[in-house]
Amino acid sequence: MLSQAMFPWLLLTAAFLFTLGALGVLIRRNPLVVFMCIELMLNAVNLALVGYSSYLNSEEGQVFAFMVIVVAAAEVVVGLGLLTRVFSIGRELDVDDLDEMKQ
Amino acid sequence: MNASTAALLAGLVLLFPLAGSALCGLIGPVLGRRFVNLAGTLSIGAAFVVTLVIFVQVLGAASGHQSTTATLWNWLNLGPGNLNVSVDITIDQLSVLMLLVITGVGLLIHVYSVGYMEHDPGAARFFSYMNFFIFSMALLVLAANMVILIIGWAAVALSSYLLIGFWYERESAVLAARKAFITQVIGDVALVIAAILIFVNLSAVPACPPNEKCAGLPQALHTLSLPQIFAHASSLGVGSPLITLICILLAVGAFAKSAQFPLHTWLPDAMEGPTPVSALIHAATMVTAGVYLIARFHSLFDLAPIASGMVACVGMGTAVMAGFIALSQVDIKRVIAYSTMSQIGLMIFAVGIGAYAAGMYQFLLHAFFKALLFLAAGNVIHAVHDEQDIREMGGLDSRMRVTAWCFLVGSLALAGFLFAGMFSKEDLLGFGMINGPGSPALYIVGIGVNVLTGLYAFRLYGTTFRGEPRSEAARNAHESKAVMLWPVVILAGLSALAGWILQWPVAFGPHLIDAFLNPVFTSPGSGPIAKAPQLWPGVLGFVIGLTCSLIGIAIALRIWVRHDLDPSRALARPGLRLLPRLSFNKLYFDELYDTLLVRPTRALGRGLRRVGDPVMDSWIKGVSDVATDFSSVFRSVQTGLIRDYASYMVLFVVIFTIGVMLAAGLAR
Amino acid sequence: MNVLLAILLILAAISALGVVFSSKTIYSALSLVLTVALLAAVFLVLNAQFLFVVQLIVYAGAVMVLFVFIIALLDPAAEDRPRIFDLRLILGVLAVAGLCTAVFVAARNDVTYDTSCTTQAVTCMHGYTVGSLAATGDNTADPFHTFGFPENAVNRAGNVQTVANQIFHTYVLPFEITSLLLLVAAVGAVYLTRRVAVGPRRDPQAEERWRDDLVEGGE
Amino acid sequence: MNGFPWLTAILLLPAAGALILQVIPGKAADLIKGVTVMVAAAEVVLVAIVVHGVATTSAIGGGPLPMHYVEQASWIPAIGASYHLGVDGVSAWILALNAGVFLLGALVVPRRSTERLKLFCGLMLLAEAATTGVLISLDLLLFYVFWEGMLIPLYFLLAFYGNENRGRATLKFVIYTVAGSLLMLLAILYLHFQALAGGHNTFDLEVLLQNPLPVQTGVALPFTTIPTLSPAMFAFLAFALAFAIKLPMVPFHTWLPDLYESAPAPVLVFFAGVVSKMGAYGFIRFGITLFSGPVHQLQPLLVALAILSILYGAMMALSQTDLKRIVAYASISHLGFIALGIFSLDQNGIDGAVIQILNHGIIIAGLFLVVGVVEARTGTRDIRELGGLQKRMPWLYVFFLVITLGALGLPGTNGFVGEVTIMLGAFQYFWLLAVLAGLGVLLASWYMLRMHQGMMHGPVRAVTEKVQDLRFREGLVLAPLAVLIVLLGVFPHPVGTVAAQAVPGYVTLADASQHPVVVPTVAHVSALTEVEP
Repeated sequence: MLSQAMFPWLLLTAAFLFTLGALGVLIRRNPLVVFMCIELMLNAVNLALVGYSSYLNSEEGQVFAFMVIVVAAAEVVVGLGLLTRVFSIGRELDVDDLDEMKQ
Repeated sequence: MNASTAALLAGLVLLFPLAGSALCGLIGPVLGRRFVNLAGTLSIGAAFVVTLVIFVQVLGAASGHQSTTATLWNWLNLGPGNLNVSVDITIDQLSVLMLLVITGVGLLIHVYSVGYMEHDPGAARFFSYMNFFIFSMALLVLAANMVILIIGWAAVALSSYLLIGFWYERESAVLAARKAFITQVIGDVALVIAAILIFVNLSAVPACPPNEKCAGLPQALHTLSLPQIFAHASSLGVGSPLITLICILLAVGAFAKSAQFPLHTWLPDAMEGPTPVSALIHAATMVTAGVYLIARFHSLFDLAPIASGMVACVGMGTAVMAGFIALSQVDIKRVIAYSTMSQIGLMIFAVGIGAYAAGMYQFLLHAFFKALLFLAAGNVIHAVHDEQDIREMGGLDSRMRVTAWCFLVGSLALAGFLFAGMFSKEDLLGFGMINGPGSPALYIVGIGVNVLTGLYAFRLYGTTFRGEPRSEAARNAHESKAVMLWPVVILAGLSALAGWILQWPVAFGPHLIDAFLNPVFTSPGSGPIAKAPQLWPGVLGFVIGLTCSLIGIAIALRIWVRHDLDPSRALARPGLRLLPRLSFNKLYFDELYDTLLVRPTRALGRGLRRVGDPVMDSWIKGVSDVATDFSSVFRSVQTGLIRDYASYMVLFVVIFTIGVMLAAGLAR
Repeated sequence: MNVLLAILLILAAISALGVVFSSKTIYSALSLVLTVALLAAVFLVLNAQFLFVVQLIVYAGAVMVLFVFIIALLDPAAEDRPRIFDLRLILGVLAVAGLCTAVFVAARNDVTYDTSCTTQAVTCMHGYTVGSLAATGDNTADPFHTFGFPENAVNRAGNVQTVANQIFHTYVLPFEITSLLLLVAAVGAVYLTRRVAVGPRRDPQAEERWRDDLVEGGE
Repeated sequence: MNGFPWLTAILLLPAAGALILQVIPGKAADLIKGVTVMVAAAEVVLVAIVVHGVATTSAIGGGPLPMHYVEQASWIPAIGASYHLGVDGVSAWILALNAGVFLLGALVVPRRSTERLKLFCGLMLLAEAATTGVLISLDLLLFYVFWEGMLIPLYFLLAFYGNENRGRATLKFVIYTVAGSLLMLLAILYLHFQALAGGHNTFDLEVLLQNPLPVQTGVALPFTTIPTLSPAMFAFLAFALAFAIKLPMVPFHTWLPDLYESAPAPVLVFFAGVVSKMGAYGFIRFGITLFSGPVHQLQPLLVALAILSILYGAMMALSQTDLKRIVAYASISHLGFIALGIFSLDQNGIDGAVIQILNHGIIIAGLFLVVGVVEARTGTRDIRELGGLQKRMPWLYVFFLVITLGALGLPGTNGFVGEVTIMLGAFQYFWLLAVLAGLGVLLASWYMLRMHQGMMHGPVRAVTEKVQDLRFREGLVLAPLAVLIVLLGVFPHPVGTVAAQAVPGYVTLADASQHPVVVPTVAHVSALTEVEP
């Protein structure tokens, strides 16, 4: 059972993980690593959810976390499919290279 | 003559020329030349017959009610107290006299133009315009409401524009037509403003019902019908600045139409039109519409001595100026045009000093001999193959005997010896002795005009008909065809005898026209009539005038007919070098108006085109520029890199959560 | 138990750093696997056994394997120097610091969770009282709670039962939707990786290289 | 009057026509044009019946402005907006002009050369429906809806079918009109809330007229005590700006020449003929009646702007070389006359303005048709290259001569009727105005002759060499205009009487601020209708 004392720390690590993931997305050029950082952020969210679930001892947190995991899985599948598609035809692996959207 | 017959007859006089114009214009080109000639002249002939009927009716009517007014239809009715105009016509001696000249001389000129227009493809169009002119002149003369008068006035201006610009391929004719029309529009606008002044200010004491006492306060009449205007003319204030302004505006209208100074520059250019046009419009009828206008508004002019004085001076001034310019002109039609301007100057002078009957008398006789001179000139031009420069002519009297003799009669009539001119000019100069501003002064100037007239009349006759033919064309000129000769002969007869018939037995003193027109000018409500000179001063004036004309003729004969003096040097003495140049260049009025009025307006227009709109456009450009600048600021944000977008998101998330935390924290 | 949790959390943080800042992609992939495993352990400590298992199987098993496989496929030896002195790095660090302190301070004095709701049983958040109803077992008013569990039943009775109970009772609709989502993802993946070029061929050499790398293709 | 909703029929007929058009297959060009012309003709018949009704029967409706054919239904009860239609002496003839000019526009549509003919005709019919709506709506909100609605089909017509520089011109037109009408919306709302404060939850013109705005003190500048304009004045300025832009008065006119230069012939005919008159109609119907106080205070300024429009328009027309621009500036000058008539605020002036609106519509439609015909044949609009058309096209010369005379206001043509009444009205306000208007007439004759002679007279040029005369169909379109110009010049009585029936009501309203409102008695109105012997 999560004690009143430890809960803030748990949330702190969740926040740390989340922002670290965000930071990773920003500074890494390799799309795969960017992808992993996104996974990291999702895990951080799961951590927070589970933390709350046990702190407030209501299992909705865990159900939500489960759903998040499912969504993360689906996302990875599609994401990697896209990545292979985009980067397979000779484009070197760099996120900045895709800037056709520029005005 | 009761109202309904008046309406019928007037309607016919108007309808015939209009129908003729429509027929010739629309169907003429299809049906060919014969139909056009026939329809064109017959319609005017019919109008002339109806005019004769009216003339007989008016003569026969009892003295009390010779003038009748009838309404054809209500033109515009905007309710009581507002504009309420109806198309009403008046038939009285003055309008009948004008109608007689318009349709009579018009008929002769139409017969003449059948011959003149023989080789011109646009004959149908020509007859259509001429008929339309007769219609508009008739409308002007018959109108009894100021608005209808203005409509007739403008219709006349339109037809003169169409006829001057008849040969539209010639640039000079096109410009002359435009110049004539715009000058007429000036006159039109002046008339409209005068009408408005009258509409607003005319008032009358309402008729007081018999029993109760009424305050007798003058109540605005808000009408533009001429009979009512003349009946209540005194309500505009005798000699007041208001009535003077109205009369000056009317005079401006008259000057524009009668080519008086300062609006005279269009008449010489109007000679660009065919000769019958010059004969009918720019000699006999249209240019005298101004005289008619002042004669018609005599009750107003009598109440405004300052205005009529101004009119008299301008008239005499124009007479002198035109005479002076005519001396050095080389184009045969322009010499006659300036003589017209001079003679009309005299008429304007006559009506200016109140001698309305004398003015109309001069108008009648002038119509005859001026039309004669123009038609004869037409024959000459036709004979020398459209050459109008008199320096190329000469010695035509032996080649064109009939035209030469008629031209001589016309010149004598113009100069005022033996034939028509003598009677009317001496008559109105006689009035000039004792009436009008600084009464004898203008008379003396008038005498000078007589000399000038004699000079240029016989200079023209001398250079054209006498001496040796100076060009190949003049050498083998030959007499024109019968159809162009008969009208000239008839007019010559009229010019010669009309004076004597109307003035029988004595060459001066009261004449039939005076008796005929008096009821009009002494109708109730009209002001003081010019005093007629007593017997002896009248005879003395007549003799002095006659001798001056003879002096003029004698000098002219010596210079241009017997060549005692070399004509080119005649006026070329060093001292006088300035005068011939001034005279030849028409006192530089054209250039003056051009630099003063025309060029600055065009320059202003061009300036506005460059500056005007862009300035007014600027504020809307300003709005769009601001919008575009504002949006470009944001464009730099869209770099296209995913990571940038991600970082914006993160930044926002962070700020947002901190904000929420703080807010929640503070809320506690 | 707290000490174990603390250690696990610290390790997770460190391995997360590894994910972000390692130069070789394969290293960051492996460190991500480690982070996931550690988080699974934390779940276990927090008595969420079901999630522990799911995390391990789905994340560590399927997702990370897929990642490694793709890394191997695309660029096994790719070097990617993370740009350290980049404006976004500073921005990121600031974000990390700011957010963490905020969350920590909030958690420290219960800002994140409005306990007032539970104590005075006052309706808050759209008239839905958190927890208290669950505690009293009276759930008629609250449609989301089909049946309540007694005080900290979650931690006592089998976690899997209670979670499963919730999934298949109250959240059955979301559950079905996720299944649909997975189906769509699968179809998408298949479609995306089809070898027949749809649009105009961008780069023929890439096509050649693609064919050589792949073991003998299908049709 | 027998219960049949005439005005709604007039409103919906073109819209229905536009719908029917969509059913016809795109390629059947003749059928499309046939239907359009048929709908336009039916519209003319309906409008003729209504105008005849207005001329003969006496007005009903107790309000200060007696109306005919009144139809009323609730539209948005919550805010008191009602579907209130009515027509009176002022709007009757403009309605007739609207229908007639549209018929001309429909006749002139070149079947073969306009691609997507169905869209073109549909948009034209929608535009007609919108302009009709503007003319007959008595509810301010309904008026505003149609006022904006008018803009949409026009925008598409101009943007799709204009010639080379249509983009900029259309954009400027849209910015101008939308800016103006948005301000007007604010003013309408202001009026609504004023009425609301007075206990009437309405947008209806009749109700608003019955309880006019109270005399207000100026709104003080923020943080100062300097009194600026009173809210009523601001409202009037908003209305005035919207109408001044639509009736181009000089400072706001720059959109008109560019637009006229780039608009296709049929659109130009009805745009110049009708749409530019909406501003004048708006001033008469709403401007001077609702804001009688501010109108009197601003009268000198408005009159000065009108005179400026006349003279500036004339000057610019003198110096332009493109035919369409000359006619555009001539139109501005004539509209300046109409504005002068309105702002003289006396019966003659406003009567003259109403008559001149009808006349100017006919004249400008004729002018643009002629310019369109000449441009189609010679391929150029530059007056310097044209000349000697009279020799090749005598029939065009006849019609063009009559139209030019109408345009320069020759007495005896319909242009003169309006001008005389307007000059009379303006004179009664201040004498110099009539003189300046006279100068305007003088300049008018100059630039019209310059244009007419530039095209028609002079030697035949290279461009006008092999040009054949008007075909019968084109003559058929120009002939009625020429006949109307002469007929209305010689016999303007019917136009004058119908206008004079309604205008006293407007004048008394406009003078409301001067002295207590005097509702015109029926006797007063009937005195108008019987004709002098």
